[in-house]
Amino acid sequence: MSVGLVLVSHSRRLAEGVAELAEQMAPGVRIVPTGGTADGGTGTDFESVSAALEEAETGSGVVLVYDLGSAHMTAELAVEALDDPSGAVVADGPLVEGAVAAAVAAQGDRDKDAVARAAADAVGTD
Amino acid sequence: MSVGLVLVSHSRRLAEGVAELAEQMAPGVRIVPTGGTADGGTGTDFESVSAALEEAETGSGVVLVYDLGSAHMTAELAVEALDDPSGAVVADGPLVEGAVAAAVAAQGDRDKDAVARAAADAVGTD
Amino acid sequence: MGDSMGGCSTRDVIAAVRAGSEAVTEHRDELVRLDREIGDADHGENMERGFRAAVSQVESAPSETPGAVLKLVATTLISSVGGASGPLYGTAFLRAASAVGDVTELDGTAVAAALQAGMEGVTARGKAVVGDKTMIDALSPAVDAAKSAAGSGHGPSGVLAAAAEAAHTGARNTEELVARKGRASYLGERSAGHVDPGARSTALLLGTFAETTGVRR
Amino acid sequence: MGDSMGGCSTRDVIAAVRAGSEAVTEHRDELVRLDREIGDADHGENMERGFRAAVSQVESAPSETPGAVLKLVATTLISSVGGASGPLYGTAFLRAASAVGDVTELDGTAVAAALQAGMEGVTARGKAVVGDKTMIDALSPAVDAAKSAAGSGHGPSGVLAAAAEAAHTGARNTEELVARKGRASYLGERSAGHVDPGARSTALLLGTFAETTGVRR
Ligand SMILES: Nc1ncnc2c1ncn2[C@@H]1O[C@H](COP(=O)(O)OP(=O)(O)O)[C@@H](O)[C@H]1O
Ligand SMILES: Nc1ncnc2c1ncn2[C@@H]1O[C@H](COP(=O)(O)OP(=O)(O)O)[C@@H](O)[C@H]1O
Ligand SMILES: [Mg+2]
Ligand SMILES: [Mg+2]
Ligand SMILES: [Mg+2]
Ligand SMILES: [Mg+2]
Repeated sequence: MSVGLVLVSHSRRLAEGVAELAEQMAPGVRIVPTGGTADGGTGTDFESVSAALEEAETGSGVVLVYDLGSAHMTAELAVEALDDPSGAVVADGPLVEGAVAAAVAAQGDRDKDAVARAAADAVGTD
Repeated sequence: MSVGLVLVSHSRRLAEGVAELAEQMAPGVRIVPTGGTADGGTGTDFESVSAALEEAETGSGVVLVYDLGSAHMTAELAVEALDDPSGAVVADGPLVEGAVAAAVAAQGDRDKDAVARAAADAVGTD
Repeated sequence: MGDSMGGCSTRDVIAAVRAGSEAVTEHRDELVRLDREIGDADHGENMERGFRAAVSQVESAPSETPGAVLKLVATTLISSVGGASGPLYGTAFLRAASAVGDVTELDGTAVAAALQAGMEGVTARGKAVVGDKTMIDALSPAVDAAKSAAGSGHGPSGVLAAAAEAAHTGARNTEELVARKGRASYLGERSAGHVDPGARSTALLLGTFAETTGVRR
Repeated sequence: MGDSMGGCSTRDVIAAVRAGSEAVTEHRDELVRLDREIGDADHGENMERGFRAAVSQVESAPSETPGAVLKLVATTLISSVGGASGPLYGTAFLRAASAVGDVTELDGTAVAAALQAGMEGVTARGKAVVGDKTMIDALSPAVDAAKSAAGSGHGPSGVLAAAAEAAHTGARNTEELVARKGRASYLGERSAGHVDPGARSTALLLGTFAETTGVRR
């Protein structure tokens, strides 16, 4: 199966909206949105990101896209906590545009490094 | 008052989530999220964007941030339809990161061109 | 009707819009299928929704001139399509409306000028050039063919027939192109091998407009 | 207790964490106020939530070594803070735990080494350097002071006291800096004129740790 995608946002609604857009361009890709703290506030939640990593793992690896700096750090920590941290990669690149580009690349059966690169290169995509 | 912000997304949830994040960094700025078609589907709605432009206008001008290319075009059309199109500017830049940067710039009482530039320069902000 | 048998009236333009709406509805699934390959699978719905709304507007508010009909179609498409094709076709119809002005009948030259203005609107709005795999790849050859047909004395239906044929070829030729504008540009090289949905709908509309004008009572 | 009167036991570390939690709660509003100026106004809540959770974890699961306590604090902060300070302090405590290893008591040198490892963790995680207006601007001078105090024979409380004093100065000095990392970097020049919340909480925690260790029974 194609590479999975985890969206790491500070807001659950934001993450779900991004998943909605990305899924339309890549209906075959597993996209798991995460956002907000466990108590419903704004922030990131390490446990949800870890759970999302598991859910998005199809056997082909996972790419994580994040919104702000602290989401980046939470994403990295969740990857480091994996049994095999080499199975996931945190992509730089803007959340919305990067997620769409990554989803499309995953749909095109690119490997996880190419998917992460697609997210990073998504600045200025139409 | 500070420059207002209109978020033009394909998804209502996405736009609301972005507004949530941006408001936390800029509680004094008027931020109006729009997203989705009139019938609740994914897409952009010219009428909502036009209404949002009016709502976001505080007298200091409005900056619009968008997600994908078609949202860009809808944003432009809504600006062109204003009585005074020079009162609003569509900013390039990633939606989430750009909206946060623009909101912070508006909170800092920058004028609308500076706010738009902040959104455009938001790539790679922490 | 014969090719030089006269101009295109307000009623003719309304009939063309109505026929365009029917054609888009008929080809809805085809447009969805094309957009599923290199987009988000909604071009058929978008076009159907937009043109239905346009027909209902045009039928409810009596327009005096072809330009007024085109303008109403424009604003309705802008308000109802919801995808990139809304602002793009909307701007095209808006510019076409400006180009034809207040005349009550369009001759071949006016039709060609309207097409050219429409294309310039799409370019201004979407910044695509020929070869980017967009509706421009149907519209641009259509405008060239229309101008040349008008130049050699053809009336509206001849001009539109020439435009439609060129648009069909142009749309077909988008298959091999790599998209550089619109959602399909996200696919990069993988966008090749599929016809662009917007180019297809442009060819479809022009073909329908030509037919409607050609069989005018 | 006297400065060289012995090491820092598991119980001492637990007491320090508890005192840190109380201090953070006491200064909650101050941290929120600082974060409101140049961030999102949640640093006080984040720290209170994280350290409360850490205390409850540490009290419920008996740890055998100082390192085990630090590790439990680390994982709890990572899971419960919700903001940038979670991964940052979490990584700091994680690296500090690794640095102290399995010993049952920390001497001054071990405390200084733990602080240094913690700082390296924050740097690895957040990529900030001195002058970026972050907790690094409190932590980095604190580490230097701790190492020098340990080098001249001070025990844990002397080392922590030196670290705390340097951290306070460092935190105060963030006021004039322009942020280049974290949310405050969005403010650019406008971030100057405010103390960094994370630098302030670092100074607060180190001050509390020094006090707790200093008044040890
Ligand atoms: N920048 C552009 N310039 C010209 N045509 C474009 C541009 N962007 C998209 N298009 C056209 O729009 C079509 C897609 O329309 P549609 O599916 O209705 O919108 P969306 O892509 O927003 O879902 C494409 O097939 C292409 O022909
Ligand atoms: N990249 C970084 N490196 C070091 N410290 C950072 C970094 N980003 C943020 N910080 C610290 O974190 C503090 C903010 O923490 P907090 O408010 O809890 O998180 P958030 O900014 O996610 O709301 C800042 O004051 C700063 O000291
Ligand atoms: Mg589409
Ligand atoms: Mg669409
Ligand atoms: Mg904060
Ligand atoms: Mg926060």
